[in-house]
Order: sequence, then structure tokens, then C-alpha cells
Amino acid sequence: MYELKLDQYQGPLDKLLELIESKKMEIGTIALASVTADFLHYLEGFKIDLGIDEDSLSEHAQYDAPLELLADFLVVASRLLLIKSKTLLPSLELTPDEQAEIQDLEVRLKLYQEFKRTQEHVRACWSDMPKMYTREFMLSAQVLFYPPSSIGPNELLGAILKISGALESAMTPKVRVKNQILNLRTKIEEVIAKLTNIPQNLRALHGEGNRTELVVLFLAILHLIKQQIVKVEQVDHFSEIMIAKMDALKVE
Amino acid sequence: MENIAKLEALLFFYGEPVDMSVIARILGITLEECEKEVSHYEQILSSSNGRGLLILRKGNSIQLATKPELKEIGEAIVKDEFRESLTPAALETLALVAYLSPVTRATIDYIRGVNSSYSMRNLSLRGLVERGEEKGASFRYSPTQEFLKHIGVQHVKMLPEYERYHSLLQTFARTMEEVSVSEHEEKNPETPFDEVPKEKAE
Amino acid sequence: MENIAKLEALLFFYGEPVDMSVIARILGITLEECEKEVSHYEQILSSSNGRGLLILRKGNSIQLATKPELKEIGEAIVKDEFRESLTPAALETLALVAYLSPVTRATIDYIRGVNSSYSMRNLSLRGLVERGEEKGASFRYSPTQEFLKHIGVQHVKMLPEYERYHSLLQTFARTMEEVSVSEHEEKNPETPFDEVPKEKAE
Repeated sequence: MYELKLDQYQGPLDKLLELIESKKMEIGTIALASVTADFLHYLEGFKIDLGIDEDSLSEHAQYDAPLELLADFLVVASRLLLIKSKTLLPSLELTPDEQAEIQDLEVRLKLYQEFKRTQEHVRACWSDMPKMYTREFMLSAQVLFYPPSSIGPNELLGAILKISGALESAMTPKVRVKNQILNLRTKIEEVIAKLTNIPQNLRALHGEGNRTELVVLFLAILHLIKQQIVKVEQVDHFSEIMIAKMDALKVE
Repeated sequence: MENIAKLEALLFFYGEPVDMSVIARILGITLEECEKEVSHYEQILSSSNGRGLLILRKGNSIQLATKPELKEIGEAIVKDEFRESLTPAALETLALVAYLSPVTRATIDYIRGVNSSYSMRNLSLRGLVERGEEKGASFRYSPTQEFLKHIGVQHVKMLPEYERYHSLLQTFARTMEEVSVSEHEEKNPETPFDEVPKEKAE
Repeated sequence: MENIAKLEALLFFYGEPVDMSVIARILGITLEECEKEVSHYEQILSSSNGRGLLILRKGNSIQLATKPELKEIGEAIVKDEFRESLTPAALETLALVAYLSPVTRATIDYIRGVNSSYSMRNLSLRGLVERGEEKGASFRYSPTQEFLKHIGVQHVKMLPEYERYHSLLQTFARTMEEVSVSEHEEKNPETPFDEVPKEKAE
């Protein structure tokens, strides 16, 4: 059921694009910075919206996919945070990697915007009932016995082993989500460290409101990470799911 | 579109013999008009060397079929299709039917992650699997006795490591049924009109 | 009997998409003659209001189908069994597969900014997309004939603005390389640009 639910949700780029378009802005650093708060606000609503509730986390189907989706959102959120920080604190130095990430987000958003049109085209052509019908495969052929040239019990077992192997690998725990969350935490720590290392630059901020906004953004992310993201480990598909809260952040 | 085009589309897709009154109803014409249309179509088909089809009549029912002169075309394509060893997709489907039988196509699809209707139909036509009892709206498939005999196994339970993989795959299939893929899987895919596409390209 | 009659009988009998080389072999003609025969047949079908069928093309395979103008004939027979509605995620994924095929899941994930494994699996189970050749470690996906039947076009290339979108990704890939983001992205499994789909595969 969670899968069906997941299908109803917008992806992070889709959401971001919607926010920018609602402000009638062109995709760019300024637009991205201006929708950062809205984006994070949307993210904060995730727990309630997706019904991720720590009490129900033992139910595999309840949280797995939404967590995946959340991870995709967090990647975008971390980049927005960088952009926002840079806008508020022009003297903030970004590493080449961070520069590239910001640029990458812009490019991808433009790409996404372009391709969104393909959806409209397909939706316009699509009909729930087929518009064309074909004949069933060899409808009028007689059933006869045509065994394949070389097949035996071992060939069947071989095919089964391959399938079982594929099933097992499909069910190995997903470390991706965890890694992305850990990366994000590191990123926030880095940004905050930079801020505290250059206190003189804080005075260069454009105004009190902006500074507050920046702080609020960080708090929002920190809140999200501490309250809503849990470390998830599962040894294999049929084992119990182990859940542990991540260590408290060292910063703050 | 002319009525004759509608008639052609209907007969092409319907496959089985269809009663004249049903045709008239679907085309929204009277029985007399329908009879005239069918005769006209019949005439066009039989008089041209450029057409490969004809109308088969049986009582009040008619059916579209290939001309008897082109019998060898059908034979050639059957030979071409079945002379080869199984495609990986067909082998996978056959193995799953053998280790899980009796099993619905929906379960096989779910385990494979792709639609198996083409493979299943192929295996059925080759006489390697057969449909058994119905389960809800869908049929359950098993390997044929002839096939088991061919590979020298008296019963599926004698397949290598049968117990282990039978229960493993069943557990997996059950887990998925609980998650309940979608109501889509529940619809009856076994009507004569079933032609959901295949994973042929694999 | 003329070759065109044989072609008609073959396509009618087989039902599924059949490769041009198989048709040529069975009819005992060259591939060029075969392509000519098929084009001729296609032309006859599409130009006449008295014909209810058309040729669906996918890559080198062709299949007979009823004309989209006659969809109510099919609907009258099948009722709701073939109903396929699309969720937003399914539509997004399906549209990308249709315009970019053959395309890897990594590319789709990259453009959507989300993991598309569930959507892709769902579409694959429903027979709307299929896995084709392997590209390195990953498969490339294409829309199926079933997809074409729902949208009522004979070939994906007939989708609106197909050429524009089909080549768009390559333009973007080049831009990305110029801004040298690629170095950074190489560590990232999301990046699809080592495997931009090529036209020739169609």
C-alpha cells in the first residue's frame, strides 16, 4: 500500500519547481534562495503527511518508501541550504564541490522543467482504455508438444537460483538513505562551523530579519534530523527491523 | 470509418466465432444490414490474391481466419517460434511454474517484476505448462505431465532442492500479497482477449 | 498468392510483434523486399476508410492492431479489463521512458530527482514498459506496444515534440561536461551521462 501512496507524492524537483513557478521567478540562485524556507516547511510536514510515526515503524511497509523519498528531498534541501547561506552571507566561502552542487541543482531543475512537458503530452494522448487492440499471440495455433532442445532439472534449478539471487539482492538493506542523512548532517556541521569561525562577518549581514531567517532554517533542518530521521537497519528482508535514533548533534 | 472497417476490426480482435446479432449490435446496424456488410467483406477477401484472410461461417457465427492456401505460413512461423531453445524469460517463467505450481500468473509476474503473459502463452502453446483450477479470478498454472516426463521427473517435488526453493519463493510471494501490489493484479487476465504485452525483448 | 497476402496472414496468425527479419525469412524474400512490402501494406491500410487495421511499429518489429478511430469497437468487447490509469509518478516515469527510450533507470532517476525503482517496476508489471538490452550493469527501458495502444499512436516517434525531447538530454549532457560538473558527479551513481541514449538503437 505504501507503494501506491508513494506514487501520489511529488518529487523534490517537482516541488521546488512548483514553489519557484508560484513566485513567477526564473530558475536561478535568487529564486532558489527565496523558496528555501517554503521548501523546508513542506519537508517538515512530511512526518504527518506520510504517517511516519515511530510507534508504527515496526511495520515495514509503513515507512520504507517514504523514507526513500525523504532522502531524495534531503539532498535537495542540503543544497538549498548552501545557496541560502551564501545569499545571506556573501563572504561565506564555498568549496569547489559545494559550488558544483549548487550549479548542479540549477541545471537539474531546468532539465526537469523542460521534461515536465513530456508528461503533459503523454497525459493528453493517454486514455485509460486502449485506443487500439491486437490479437492474442498465435490465437489459432494448436497446442502441441514442442520441448526445447536441451532442458532438464538442472536448467530449471539454475533459473531458480538466478531469480533467488536477484530477490535477495533486491532486499538487502538500503544504506543509501542512511548515508544521505549522515552526509547532510556533516554538511550542516560544516556550514555552522564556518559561521562561528568568522564572527566578524556576521555583522555584514543585511539585516536582523535575514539573520533570524538563517537561524530558523538551520533549526528547521536540525529539528528534522533529530526528530524525524532515524537510523534504520535491517539485516535481511524477513528479519526484524532495528531502529535507533542518531547520535545527538555535536553542534548547537 | 465505414462499417466494413468496423467489422474488420471487430473480427480481428474478437478472435472467436461471433454471432451475427452481436456484430449488428456492436456496429449499431440491423441484422439485414449486417448480413449485407459481412457478405460484402467476404467477397472482397475471397476475390483478391492480395488478401490473406477469409470468413469462416458456422451457423449464425462468423470468424476471421487465414486462407487455407497460406497454411504453410502458419506452420513456418510455429516452427520458427518453437524450434529454438527457450528464451531466458521463458525459462525463468517455466522454472517458477515448476517450483511453485500450482501458481497464478500474477505471482510469477510479481516475483519476476515483469509481465509474463507472453512467456506463459508461449509455454502453454509448446505444451510445457497448463492452466489448472481457478483461484479467485485467475487461473493457476502447472507444468504438464508430458514436460515432467521429458525431463525425467515424476513429480515436481523431485526437482533438485525443491523444498528449499518452493518455500522460499512462497514466502516471498506471500509477503508481496500482503503488501498487495495493486488491484490491477486481481483483474481477470485470462479471457480470450488477454493480450497484455510481454517481456519479449529480454 | 501475393506476398502481401502472405504478410497479412502471417501478422494475423502471429498476433504479437514480429521482427522484420523473421517475416523476410518466412516469406522467402530479402529484407529490402520485405520492408517494401510492409510499407505498401501499411499504406493500403492507412489510406482506406474501408480498412479497420493498421501497423504498429516498434524498432524492427511490426504488429497488426485496430485503428484508434475504432476504439469503441474494442471497448464494447472488453469492458473494463484493460483499464490502466496513471498516478502522477507513473505518468512522469512513463513519459520519460517514452521520449528517451531506450533509457536506463539512472537517467530517469537523475531527471526526476527521485528513486524511480518502484514506479518502473509498477509500469513493468503492468506491461507498459519493458527492459531491453543491458548497458553495462544496468538495463535500458522502452515503452511497450501496450503503451502505444493506450495512447493510440503507431510509433513513439509520433508523440508530440518527440525529436526535440529525444535529443534534449544529449544537449544537456554536453552542457554539464562543459561546466565540468562531471568530475564531481562521477562519484555519484545518480549521474546518467555516461550512457545517454542513442538514436540508432531505435
